[in-house]
Parts: sequence; structure tokens; C-alpha cells
Amino acid sequence: MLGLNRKDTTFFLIVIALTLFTPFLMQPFGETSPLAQFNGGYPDLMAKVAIFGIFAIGFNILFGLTGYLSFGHAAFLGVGSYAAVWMFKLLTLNVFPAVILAVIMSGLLALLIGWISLRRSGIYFSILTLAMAEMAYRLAYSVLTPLTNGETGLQVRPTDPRILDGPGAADYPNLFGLELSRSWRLEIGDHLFTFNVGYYFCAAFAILAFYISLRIFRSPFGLMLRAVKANQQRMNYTGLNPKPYTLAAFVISGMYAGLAGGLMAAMDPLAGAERMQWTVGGEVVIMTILGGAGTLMGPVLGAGTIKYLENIFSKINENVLHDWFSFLPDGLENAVVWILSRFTGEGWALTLGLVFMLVVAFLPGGLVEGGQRIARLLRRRGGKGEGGAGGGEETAHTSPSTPPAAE
Amino acid sequence: MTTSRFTRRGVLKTGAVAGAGVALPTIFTAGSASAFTNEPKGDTVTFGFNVPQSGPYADEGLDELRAQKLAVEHINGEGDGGMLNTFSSKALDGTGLLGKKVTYVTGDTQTKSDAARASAKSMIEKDGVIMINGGSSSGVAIAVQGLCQEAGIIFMAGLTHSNDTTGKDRKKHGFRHFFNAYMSGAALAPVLAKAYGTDRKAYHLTADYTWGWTQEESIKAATEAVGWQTVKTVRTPVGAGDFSSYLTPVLNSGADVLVLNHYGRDMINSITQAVQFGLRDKVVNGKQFEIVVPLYSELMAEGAGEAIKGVYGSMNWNWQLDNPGTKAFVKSFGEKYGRPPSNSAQTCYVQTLLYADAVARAGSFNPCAVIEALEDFDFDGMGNGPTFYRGADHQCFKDVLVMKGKENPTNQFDILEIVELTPRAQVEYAPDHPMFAGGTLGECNPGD
Amino acid sequence: MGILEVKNVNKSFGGLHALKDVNLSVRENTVHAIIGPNGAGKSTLLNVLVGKLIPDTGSVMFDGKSVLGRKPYEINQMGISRVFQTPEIFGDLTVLENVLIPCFAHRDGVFRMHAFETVEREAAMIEMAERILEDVNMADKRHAHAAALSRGDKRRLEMAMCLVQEPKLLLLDEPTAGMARANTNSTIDLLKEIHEKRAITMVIIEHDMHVVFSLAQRITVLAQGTPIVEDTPENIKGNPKVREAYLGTAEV
Amino acid sequence: MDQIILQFINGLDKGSAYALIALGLTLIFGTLGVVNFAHGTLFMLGAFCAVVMQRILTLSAITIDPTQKDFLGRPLEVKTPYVELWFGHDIGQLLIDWAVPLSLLLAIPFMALVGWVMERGIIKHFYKRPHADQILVTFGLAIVIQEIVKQIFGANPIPVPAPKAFSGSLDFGVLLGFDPNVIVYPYWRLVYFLFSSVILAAVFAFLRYTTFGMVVRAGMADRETVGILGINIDKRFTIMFAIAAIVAGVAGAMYAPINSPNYHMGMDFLVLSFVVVVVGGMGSLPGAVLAGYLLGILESFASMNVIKDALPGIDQIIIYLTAIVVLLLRPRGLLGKRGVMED
Repeated sequence: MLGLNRKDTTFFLIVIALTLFTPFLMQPFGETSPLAQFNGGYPDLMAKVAIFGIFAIGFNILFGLTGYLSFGHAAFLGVGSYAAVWMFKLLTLNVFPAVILAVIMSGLLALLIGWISLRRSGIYFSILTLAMAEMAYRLAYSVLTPLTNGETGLQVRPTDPRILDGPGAADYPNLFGLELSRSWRLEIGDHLFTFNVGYYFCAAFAILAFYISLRIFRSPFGLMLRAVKANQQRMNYTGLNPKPYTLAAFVISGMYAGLAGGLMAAMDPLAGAERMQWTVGGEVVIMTILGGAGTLMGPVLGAGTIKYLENIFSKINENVLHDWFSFLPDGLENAVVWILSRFTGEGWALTLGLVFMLVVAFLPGGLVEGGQRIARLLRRRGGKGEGGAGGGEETAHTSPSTPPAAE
Repeated sequence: MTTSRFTRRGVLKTGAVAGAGVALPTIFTAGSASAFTNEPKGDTVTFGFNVPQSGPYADEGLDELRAQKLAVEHINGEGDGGMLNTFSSKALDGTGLLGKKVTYVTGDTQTKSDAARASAKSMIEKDGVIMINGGSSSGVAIAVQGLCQEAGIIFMAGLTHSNDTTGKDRKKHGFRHFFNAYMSGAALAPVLAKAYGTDRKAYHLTADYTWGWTQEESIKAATEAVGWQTVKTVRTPVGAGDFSSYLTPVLNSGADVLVLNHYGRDMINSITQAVQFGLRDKVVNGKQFEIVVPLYSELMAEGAGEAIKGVYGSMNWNWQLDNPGTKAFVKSFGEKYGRPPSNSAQTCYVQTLLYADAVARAGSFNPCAVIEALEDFDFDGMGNGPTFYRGADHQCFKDVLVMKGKENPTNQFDILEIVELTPRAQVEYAPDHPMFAGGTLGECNPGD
Repeated sequence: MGILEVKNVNKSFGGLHALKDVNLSVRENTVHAIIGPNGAGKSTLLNVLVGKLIPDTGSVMFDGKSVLGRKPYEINQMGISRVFQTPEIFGDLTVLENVLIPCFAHRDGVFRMHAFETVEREAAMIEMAERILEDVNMADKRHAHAAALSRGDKRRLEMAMCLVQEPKLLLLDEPTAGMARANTNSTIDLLKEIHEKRAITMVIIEHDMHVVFSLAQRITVLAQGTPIVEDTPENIKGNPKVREAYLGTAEV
Repeated sequence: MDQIILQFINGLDKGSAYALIALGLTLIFGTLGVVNFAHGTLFMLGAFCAVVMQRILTLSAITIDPTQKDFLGRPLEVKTPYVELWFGHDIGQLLIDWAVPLSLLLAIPFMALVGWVMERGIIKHFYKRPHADQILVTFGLAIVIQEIVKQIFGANPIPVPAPKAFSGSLDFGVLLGFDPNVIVYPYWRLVYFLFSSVILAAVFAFLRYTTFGMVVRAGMADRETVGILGINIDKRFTIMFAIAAIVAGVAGAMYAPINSPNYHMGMDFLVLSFVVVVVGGMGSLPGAVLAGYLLGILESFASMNVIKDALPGIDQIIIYLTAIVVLLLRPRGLLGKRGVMED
């Protein structure tokens, strides 16, 4: 189907199903359950996961395949957002033109930055991209305020021209009149599920983004990118100039970032300069590595994990912890809460840092590799167990002309 | 599935809903709609406290959070009641809010408008908050205020000092109790003129972003009105850390006053370094060189340490004020947390109580009713003397404090002293004052 | 006129005159060995041939066109392939993929995106790659991870990657360095077979005289950056100049 | 003219901090081949050594003074530092006043320990891994250290004043024949400049004139050979890392009065220090120092009003712009060795 072989088709269908049923999957607990805290099935978080999933998938096309570590992708995210908001302000609040311009503008910027940065490789490339992103951020925050509205962020105002919108047009980002912020709620017993237009809009793009990435992974182009990572010297002596391949990958990943930025603006029509800061670029690096760089599913997993933790973990404050451990004797309860609260709530960044270090040190293949290891362990234990989530992924890494690694 | 019930929420415009509802499969028929966004249905009502918990203002956020928790306790009738005992409106009786117990959730703004919007959004969507309060920067306040307007809930701003918050970015759903840059200028300029004379030449270092610019504009206008000249205004990068290259030209520029339009970490570093440069030991144009920091906060004063001794600035409120409201608040805050509250804590505490009071007076959580109750509301007993919530721009008008770094502090909290309590009349302005023009409140939006 | 003509090439690094007036002519369809003691300038010469170094003076013509100033990948496209001292392969990829890359390069030239084609559907390419793997006796390892191969297999793989491009000239930089005798012999056989079957011109830089005399039809002896003699293996063996400059100290 | 001299002095002073951080970073990269994204964090830890020293010196005995009241009207708890009780008021005050220079006594052993733990615990496992992995693991480490510091000391900057003897500024201009108040520069910053020169000289002398230094330099030139010579390079690597940590630490401790220590300052310096190293040439010690001063001076000049007026915002991006230009025109950096990560 769609130019995919059977295995990939199954894999792709699973991804589509997971995406469509996210409102259920991320909302496993009843509203009154003590674990309701861990529910993540609300529109903002689901859309964030989809958007950062797109961002990470794109980043993975560059980093995972070619090995070029860019710290500057936040700049493309920001440009995408600014472009989208400008479309909202000038043309229409319909999200399509906005998203299209976001992709184009970020692609152009990526072409420029990539053309300069890719003249170097290794750490020099990383530093160059870092420098470019930092420059972009600083300019956006201050000097370029007429374009970016600086610290406050570019936003839609009632006084904007919006020349394509008639008098009766919707006042919020919409899809041909259907507002992205609209949701339907489904209550089943104690459970509450939210279906949000914006989420499904982002999810559609996420599926498309994933499909394109899948095709790239399987294509001769993807093979060339992996060759860039494996051995540039040999590539040169095979009559191939690595530069256009890397530049193409850079631009594609920049456009992915721009798409993510445009969708962010569509979900919330305000573009702040902070999303261009290099630490945001660092976040997508963390997502990709945590999930598993160079794998298809890894970046999405990483993005989901981090966004979920950021939103849910950071809300577990001391009060919540006290509730959980109230069954313990007082002294012990306080001790446990004190220790745990170092790592949750406002301390969640510490947890993130630790987890990230451990993953880089012991699990270079990220969560995907972790899943594979567990699956392998289970298989060895129970003879023929299920492959688990890692099962489809195992083949995703290697070329389709290759059967799964022999076990 | 037998007991399934379908409702819709988050719909911003009722008109569009009907059409879409029809187009959908029948199981999605609209059920009993709420009257407005996040209408509390159970026996609790949830407030959202959106404060910086990470990033440079985390300590300020922590102090705001302390005050907000205290406010919730007082509304629910726990603790000693704090300012509820001195508040001129008696609609709140310490039994919760319209029969519901008040609970709260917290979010982290990181002092970034993006992150603040995201966390506010998640509080609205996931936690169903009815009101958001907090924050410690104008960028954040403006961004969140816009979001609340769209979502149909109330935003009670925390620390935000830019003119724009209730100026060109004012919103029907946003309310600011804190003072602003214009008021700082109006309060400071006469005191400065008295202390340093009217023949002064000022050199401005300004943080290069919107708040810095509005403050520079306001202070410049106010000081020029009392006869000062402005020699030069220089924009400095946010988070520069080392301001030496901006400080070196000051002494030789002919200026005899340095105005630091910085806040937070930038202000701590710039004033520390300015003092290190020996600026305040110098005599220029036959006058002692002086430094002015238009916006003070306790945490900044603490961070700058010795450097602020004798330096003038302005504040919204200070725990040393001598009035019943202040005394009651400092007592309950101090006994609970062992330290006096900061002025950002006070503004968050008061904002939370004011919101609750407005709900109680309106008898409804409906944002439109609440807005009506808050607009043009006169009150007293909240620590700032008689205060007026102007309906035209949702700005509070009250006395402004001019502060000075204390020369001989007796304890760790005694670092600033009140020089003058500038009366409200002196800092008032018309809603369409040029520095505030260009904004419209918009319409009240109850959501769905 | 040879397929590769090196004329009056000079190259110095700082004070070191690495190549002095090098002239070399390699005739089409011969195996031409370049030998010489350590530091004679063999590697420098090779790097000049592939475009990695630009000589100070002189010209290098391949197939009637100058190679000077061209990038390594452009020179490769002219028909020169190179085998390295330590096999340079794509370690992260499978054996088959390693060979597919030169197949695509051969078909497409410098750059074509092909982002929406699928490798496994490129039947012609795969067939071409499989065939060459058969030729170097590696068909059974086609799905192995290239980095995990033995040194000898890596060498075969590298050779296959070069051959699949159907080069006119194959440069081999000590193809048997570090190999056990058995592997060396099988490499010699492989090279012989390639030469006979495909009629590819080869230039070999080699230390191991066993390899040189088994394969070469012409030999150039370099000493201190200058070719001192060029002749057939038989004549080289008896040449006193060579003996003095090189073989006297060599282990053979 | 006076402005140019002033900004030049300022640039040298700014540059001295950059040079110190970049020096340590280059030492680590040159000898160990490790790209350390946690190096800025070491600088930050050094600055917090000054805070800790100040806290140690001001550890106080608490007495209740009923004549004074605290903010709630209760009797005031008066704190008297133990050092005052033990050594008398004057000496005690002097010690507290000199907390920053004294903190070097704390910073050196503490940073050596941190360096040792970091190298043995984490870095050594990454010698053979790709640079990207090194960047990532040290980036993670930087986040962790920073968060721990934040949990202990809070997010607000903590003032650590310089000794009173160094308050105020020197009127340089008068010495050069200008009018008073034209060229003035704070004493403490001049002290910092001298201090950094001493440290730089010490490190260079150490590398040049000790056997240890010779081995290290040989190792920077050719790691494999030194390994083959049978020299225990492992132990020396650990020591080198500790030295680099100490250099960053003392640089941070002495910087505390200039930039009040806060948990985030490491990240602020991180990007900058990398830019300095890259401009100077990866692995070149003189290059790092030169680039440090050069970028400091460029930054100072870019913030001159004349230049800022002509090119708004140039002072915010000059460093990055320089880095981009240098990397494109001279990829190996100003003094970088040929072939060291050149492409």
C-alpha cells in the first residue's frame, strides 16, 4: 500500500491507529481515580506530542541518518511560527496558507543556514548551527521586534487586515470555518475522552510526516544519507558528493521544524521568541536520542515521553506526593516525599537530565533499543512471546531488502 | 457504554457549533452544554496559579505561590483570614466560594510567553480552571491574558509592570492590580527632583525588550517633565551578565544620573557592576553621581546586596506599610512562612481575593458577571489604601511607594525603606493617554 | 599514449620535496605496480592521482583529461576507483547496501534525490549488486553488518564496491597490508581474476614483493620522490639500480 | 580616543574570563579528545564556592535581643558570625570581607574533586565514543548539576561582594594624561585581569617546564605514540581533567563579585566558551587565549554607542557573527593545528 511493502504497511497502519486513538490511549484513568493525575489526553498535550513528534521526526532525518548534530533547529521552528502568525494577520485565519508559508519560509532559512553550516562537519557544524540559532533568537527578541513583537510574542489582533476573511469569518484559527480549538467530549462511566479538531489536524500532518520519513528511510536517498554517516571518505571515492545529500536532509528537516512551528501557531496563535532559543533545539536533540536516533519510531516516542513528563511530572507537587504516601508513618512519609519531590514538580528537569545521561551512556539506541532488548529477553524466556512495540521497529532500522536480524 | 453522555466543551463560538454538530454522526449530538467555559459543576472550583517555577524568576514565583495558597486557605475559612478581616467588601465569609470549596493547580511559566501559554492552556483544558493568576513578566502577562480572553476565563495578572498590559494589549478578561511604568515615573520623578535637584542629566541603560522600552519611555517623560535632560538611552541585551562595556562610557558622557531600566538578574548584575565602577563615588557636573532603579523588588534588592544602599526606586507595596490590611497579611504570611511577603506575593494574594470577592458579589462564576463586578470597583483594606479598579482599562489605581535602599539594615529583611507614599491622584492618567493608546478591551467571552 | 599520464609532477611540504619530476605512463589494461622504500613518495603520488593533493607543478592526465583541481568524487566519475590500505567501507550498513551505493552512484551521477523511490524495488540495481557479490564470493554474507566482517572480507567488499562502478582504472593502496599469507594469496587470485575477466587497468602500490611479482606487468620504482626505473618485473629483478635503492634492503 | 582605550581595557578584562574558561575547555579537548558541554557548569560551581565560603564565614551564633523587633514584632534574633566570636570583631569582619579570595582555598580542592569524580565516573567511558555522544552526555550532566545547585541555593542570584579594599575604581585616564573621570576602571576587575594572567601563565609554565606538562603536550600532539611509550596516560588524563576543572572553578570564584552567582550562569557561558574555543582553534591553548581576548575586545567595541547606533543589535550577535566568519574563512581557527577536526 502507498508504495510500502507489507511489513511497512502494517507498521504504518499501526502508527495511524495509535495516532487516531491517542485520545483514548493517553486517558487511561477515570476522572475520580487517584491516578487521574496521570491522564494526558487533553487537547493541548496531545497536539504538543504530535507537533514535537513532527519536529523530532524531521530532526531525525538529519541527525539519525547523516549523523550531523544540529543545535540550531529551534530557529526553523520559530520562523515557521512567525510565518504562520503573519499569515493569520495578513491573509486569513484559515490554517492552510499559514502552514504552507511556514514550511516554505523555514525551508528557505534552512537552505541558507545549511549552505553555510554544512561547509563544516562534526563539532564545528554543531557550533555553527548553535551560533546561528542564538543569533536568530537574540535578533527576534530585540532588534526585530517590529517583525516578531519581541518578548511578548507575535499575536493576532482584532485590528489585523486579514484580507481574505470576510466579516463573518471565525475569530480563531480554523480549518475552512471549523475552529481548531473545538472539542467534543465523550463520557463513558467515569472516563472522559476529548476529541479536538486541532489535535486531529496536527495528527494528520504527523501521519503524513511519518509517512514521508518512512519513504525517505526506504529510498535510495535515505541509503545515501546513511552512507554519509557511515563513511564520507568512501562516499567521495564512490563518485558521490555528500554535500547535496546532507543539504537536502538539512532542508527537509528544517521544513519539518517549520511545519511543527506553523502547527504550534495554529494551535495557539502566538509566536514567542523563546521557541528559537538553542535550548529548544537541545530539547529536540534530547527527544530524538531518548527515543532512538536513526529509528523511525524513536523520535515520536521520545517526543511523546518528554512532553508527557514535562506536563504530568511537573504537576506532581509536594501536596500530591503527600496524598499518595499518606499511608506511611509520618516521619517516613516526609522523608519519602522530600526525596521524591526533588525529582518531580519543579525538579522534573533534574529527572530529565539524569534519564538523558543514562540513556546516552547505556542505551545509545534509546527507548526503541530498550524495547527491543526487553522483547528479546521475553522471547528468550518464554520461547515465542510477543515482539512488543519494538517488533516492527527492528526492521525499520535496516533496509527493507534485509530480513530481520537473525535471532 | 449504556450510560454514555456526550457533551461538548471548548467551543468558542456558538454559531459555528450547531452546523458542525449536525454534520457529525448522531452519537456526537450536543448534550447539556455548559453556560460558560469550565463552569464548576461539582462541589469544588479550581483556580490556576501560573507562576515561574523554573528559570531566573523561580524564587519570585515561589513567593507568589505561597501567597496564592494562603489566599485559598483564607477563602476556604482556614487560617486566620488575613486581609479578609480588613477588606472593605464583606461578600466573602470564609466558607469557600458560592458553596464550593476552592482548590488550585499550579503551572510553570518559566518566564517565557510560550511556556506560560502552554501551561495556562493545559490548566484550562486539563484541570478546568476558572481563573488564572500569577506571573512575573509583562510578556507572560500579555500572552496569557490573550489566551484567557479566547478561552473565556478570567486572568488576574501577577507582577506585570509594562504599560502595554493595560494599554495597547488590554483585554476584557485581564485585570491588573500591580502598578505600571507610567505610575513609577509619575511617582519617582518628583521625589528624584526633590532629592537630586531639577538640573540633572540622565543616562539610561534599558533592557532590550518591550517592558524595558515602555519603562524607559515613561521614566524619560516623567523626569524630563521635572526638568531633567536625557543624555543617552542605550539598549542592553537581555541576560548580558556583564554590563561593563555599557557602563564604561557613562561617566564620560556628561550624565550625572544613571537610570537602570532592568529587572531581575539583569538589574542585580547591572547595579552591582555600576557600583563597582565607582559611579556613586564620583562627582560629575559638580553633583554627586546617582543611580536610579525605577522598579524595585525585594528579591532583586536581596540579590544586589550592598549595592542598592541609597538607591531610589518604586514599588507596588511593601510589608513595612502601616495600615491594617498590610499588618494582617504580613502577620498571617510571616507566621506561616517565616518571612515577610514580597510585593509580587501581595499582588497575587490580593488578586485572588478580589476575584473571589467579585464572584461572591456577582453570585456567579460566569466571567461576564465577574468582569462586571470587578469593573469600576472601589475597595480598601487590602494594604494599598483606597483602591479603584478602573473599568475602562482594567488597571488598579492606588498609592505608589517610592523606596530607597536602606543604609543600615538591622536584619535580612530590612533592606528597603519607604521614602514616600505617592498619593493615587498623582499617578492617575486617562485611559487613552498616548502611552496606553491603541488598545481595545474587546467583548466579554463566556466561552461555551 | 597511456591511459594515465603523469608529467613532471613536483610536490613539496614545507622543506620536504616529496615528489620530484615524476613522470609516469600507465598503459591501458595493464597491472602497473609502484614500489619503493618507505618515504619514497608512493602515497603522495597516489593522493595526487585521486585529487586529494594538488601538485605544485606538472600535469596528471587521465583518459586525455586533466584530473588536477577536480574533487575526489569528480575524479571517481572519470573512471578512477580507489582501494585503501585499511578498507574504507560503510561500516553501519549491510554488505548488500554497501554495494548498492556505488550502483546508484554509477547510475545517477553526482546527486539525485530519489526520496520517493524504494530501494527494494530497484530490481536492476539489486541484481547488479548481487552479481558482483557473487563474483567476489560474498553472496552468502549479503545481509551481514559490514563492520562485523573479517579484514579479508572487508577488502573483498571494498573491491566489489569499486568494481561495480566498472572503473577504467583501479588504484590499490597496499591491498594486502596486514593480511595473513593465505588471505594475501586469495586476494592475489581475486585481483588476477578481476584483471583477466574485466580488463581493468590497475595501479598497485605495494610493499609485498610477492604480491608485486605475482600481479604486475610493469613496475615503476620510486626512490626519494623520483622514479628511478620503469620496466617489466623480470628486468626489475635484475636491475642493479633497483637492487641498490630498494631490493637490497627488502625482505624478499 | 578615550572611548577606544576604555573599550580596549574593557575588552581585555571581559576576554580574561573567556580565555580562562576556554583554556580549560581546550585542555580537556586537546589531551582527552573530549568535547565537554559541562564546562560552563564547572565555572558556575566555582562561583558557588565563593557563596559557600561566604556562608561558612558567616555561620552565626544566634542570640535573642528583646530590645529589637523583627518584622512580626517578635524579639529579634541577632546573628553573630562565629569568626567574630573566635577572632574578635575586626579580624572576623576582615575574614568575611575577604570571602571571595579566601574561597580559592575551597575552590581548588573542591574543583579537583569534582574534576576527578567527573572524569572517573563519566568522561572516561566516553573517550572512544563519537563526539556527538560526548556532547550529549556532558549536556545531560550540565542539566543535572545545574538543577542540583538550584535546589540547594535557589534561583535568585546571591550577592558576593569583593573585599572593600578593592571597591571603587582606578582613574586610568589621569595616569595617561586625560581629564579625571574619563577613563576609570574598577579595581576588582583589574584584579581579575591580573589574576587571570597569573593563572594563564601558571598553566602555560606548568605545561612547558614540568615533565608532566611535556608528556601532556606530547599527548596533545600525538596521543597514540605517547600511549605506546608505556606512559600511564590514564592517570595523567584524570589529573588534566582536574586541572581544567580547577582553572574553570577559580575563574568562577573570582568572577562572583562581578556576576552574582546563579544556577544558570554555566549555560550562559557555555555557548560563549565554545565559540571562543572554536575561533581560537580546537585544541590550541594559545589560540583559546587569543580568541578569548579578541572576542572580549570585539564585544566591547560592538557595544560602543557609535557602532550600536549604526548597526542596532550588533552587540548582541557580534560573537556569533565572528565565529561564523572565522569558521568559514579559516576552519581550523586562528591558531588551530592543521588537520585537527578541520573539516
